[in-house]
Formats: sequence, structure tokens, C-alpha cells
Amino acid sequence: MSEKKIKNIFVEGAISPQFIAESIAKHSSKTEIGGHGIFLGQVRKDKIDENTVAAIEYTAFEDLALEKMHLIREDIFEKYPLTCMHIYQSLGTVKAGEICLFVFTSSAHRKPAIAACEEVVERLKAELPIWGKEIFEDGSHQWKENK
Amino acid sequence: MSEKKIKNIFVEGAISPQFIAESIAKHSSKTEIGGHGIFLGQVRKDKIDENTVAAIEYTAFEDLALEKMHLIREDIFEKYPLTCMHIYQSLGTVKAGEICLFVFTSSAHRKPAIAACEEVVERLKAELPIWGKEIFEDGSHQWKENK
Amino acid sequence: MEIQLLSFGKIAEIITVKHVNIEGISDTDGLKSHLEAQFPELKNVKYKLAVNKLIVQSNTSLTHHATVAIMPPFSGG
Amino acid sequence: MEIQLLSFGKIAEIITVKHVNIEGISDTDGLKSHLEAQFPELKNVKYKLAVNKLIVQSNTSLTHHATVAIMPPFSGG
Repeated sequence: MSEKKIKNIFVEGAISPQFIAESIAKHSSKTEIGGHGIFLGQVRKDKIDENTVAAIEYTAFEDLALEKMHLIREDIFEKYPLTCMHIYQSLGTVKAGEICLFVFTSSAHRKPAIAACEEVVERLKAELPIWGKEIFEDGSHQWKENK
Repeated sequence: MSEKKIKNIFVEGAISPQFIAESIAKHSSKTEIGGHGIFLGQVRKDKIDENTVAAIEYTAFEDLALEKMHLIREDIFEKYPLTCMHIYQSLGTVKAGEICLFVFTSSAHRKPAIAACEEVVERLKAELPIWGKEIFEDGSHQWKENK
Repeated sequence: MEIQLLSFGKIAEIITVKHVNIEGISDTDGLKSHLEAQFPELKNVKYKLAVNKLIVQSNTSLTHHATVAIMPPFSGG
Repeated sequence: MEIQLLSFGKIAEIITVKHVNIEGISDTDGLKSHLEAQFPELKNVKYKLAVNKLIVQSNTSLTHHATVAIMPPFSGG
């Protein structure tokens, strides 16, 4: 694992649909691709008792998260015949209804693209030191827990 | 989805990244959604012997395809707790590198969104009467076969 | 009786007629034999029939003016 | 010896200091007891440690100026 190969995954704030469109458009020149698997995480306006989630504020142990992501990336490229893989996770505040996670895997055929996408999402949620703080409309908060 | 309203899935020509972005953006008001599963099919520039695929021309038995898709939609909504599902399949000519299929499933949680997306793609390819004609750069063609 | 034909994909290149008049034929097995005799290339293609938009799993009787779709393996997506 | 502390998520609200001086403590089990005594709320939280960016699976020895991250369950994505 060489330092220079470690790609950043963090973006400040929400991931815009426009950004996603640009990512997709960039792949039109990669004409060996036959299928893209995409997962988008969106902040839910959960109601807890009388309170409603207005936003999630994400923080991370960035260095460790990027190293872990690098290992996951290597595992996934070894396991599936992917053309490419792009991961974007928000840091900071993402409002309810906005996108906080964008996982994008591409392959010549649909099955590896779809399987890799799912596996990256599961591993990212389980293994990356990232924390979401649910900010309620009244200004109080609680720490999110992944299922 | 018990009413008999049959939705169209066919679009003329390629599906643009901009269209995909707009579809995603429309879901920001559906704040009960926590995850979106997306599959995109892209036309591959396959080389067969000395010839290269320039485009795929899609035709369908549209009435039957839409009826089948309606049944698949009902099955999937019964099986998974989805918030929504959108399917777009190109008809006519889609050039290599362009998007010809867009499957978009959304749920409160990631697992149903991802599983439903994969199942829709598999069933659509197996059960919908749609045919792709691979047009080569020299003007000749062959009929695509799904694996 | 007269049968309307819908041919798709590769089969649209083999069967170019839009209807057939069949006398003494009353079911899909009979129609298949008739078409394979008239369009011998059809014998080399895997295909399914749909009668009035219902995909046929086994031999099915035909009525006057039925619409029969002749469909090679699907390749959408 | 001196240990640099990185606290994350819910734990950043419990442990607000950035370093601790521990005398007579040489491993992560000792550090955990020390921190749980100093910050009793920590006992109610599930957490993992990382020493110098390596996640600790079992008791691990500490050296002067080691950086220890104290991490509650992850909730990214």
C-alpha cells in the first residue's frame, strides 16, 4: 500500500445530483463498460418521539478511514472484474432529503458491477470510522447508529 | 400498486446523465427515503472479429412489455418495502458509451433498495420482449443476446 | 382463417408478411409447422409465440383474426 | 508517559482532553481503566481503540507520545 495511491472519498456537505450526473457522463468514453451499479445514501427526516431530524453532521477519523477504504478498494478490485469504482462520502452537514453517500462501480457486465456496489456499501458502513450526528429541528441531537 | 395503471418505461434514444440527475433530485422531497439503488446499462463498443459495435438499436413488443413490467412492478412492491421505483429503457438507436437502461429503486433502508434494483434488472432482461440489434461501424449488424 | 403476425428482432428479417391465411390449421403447433415450411430459416431460431399478447407455454388453439407474435430470445437492457 | 487522545462521535462529548499523562500504565487495557475512571460515562459506551491508526483487537502496549483514537460504533454512509 503506497501513500500516493490513497484516493480521497470525502466531500464537504451534500453530494449534488449534478455532481452524480457529471460522474456518470465521464464514463461515456469508457466504452468497455456495460453496466454501472450506483448506491446513494439520502438523509431521512426520521421522527423520534416528538422530534424530527433536520440534518446529519458527519465527522470522520479521516486518515484511518482513507487507509481502510484503500484496503477495501484493493479487495474489491481483486474480487470483481471492475473497470472503475468511485466513492464519495459527505463530511459536515447534510440536510434531510440530500445525498450523503455515492458509491459507483462499473464493469463490462452487470453482475460484478451490482455485486461490487453492494459489497462496498456494506463494508464502508461497517469498517470506516465515520460518525453521523442527527441534528433535530429543535437543535438537540443524537448519534446515529447503523443497522 | 393495486390499481391497473400501466406506466410507460420506454424512452426514445439514449438516457442522458442530466435526466438521471433530475430523477434523483426529484426525490429530495421524499424524506422518508434513506437509500437509492440504481442500475445503468451502457452500450459497449464490443469488438467481434474485425468489427466494432457502434450502436444498439432497440425494438420492443411494447404492449406486452409494459404489461409484463407492470406485473414485475407489483411483485417487487409486494416483496420489498419500497418508496418508489422508476424504470427507463431506450428504444431506437443508442450509441456506444451511452445509457440504454436506468433502473431506480428507493427505500427507507439500503438493503431493500439494492435487492429490488438487482431483481428488477434481472427480471427485465429475462422477461421483457425487447430486442437489441448491434450495429457495427461498417453498417452490418447482429442481434444481441443476453447472458 | 386469417391470423395477424407480429415478428420481432431477428425473426422480423425472416418473416416479413403481416398475416397468413391458414386452412385446416387450428392451433399454434399447426401454425409453427406452417411457418417453418414457408420460412425454413425459422427452424434455426429459438422463438416463443404470444397469442393475443399472452405468451404461449403449450399448444394453444387459434381463432379467426387472432394476433400471433413470434419472438426470438429477449435482449433488452 | 504522555498519550495523545483523539475522541470521535459521542465520545468526543465525554472525553474533551487531547492528551493524558499516565504513569505506571503501559498498555491499552490500563489506558481504558484509567479513562473509564476519569470519565465514568465512557463505561456506558461501546468503543474501540486505534493506536497510531491501527485498530486494536486485543491488549496492546503503548509507547510515549502514542496517539490513541477512541471510537464509538461507526455510522457513516
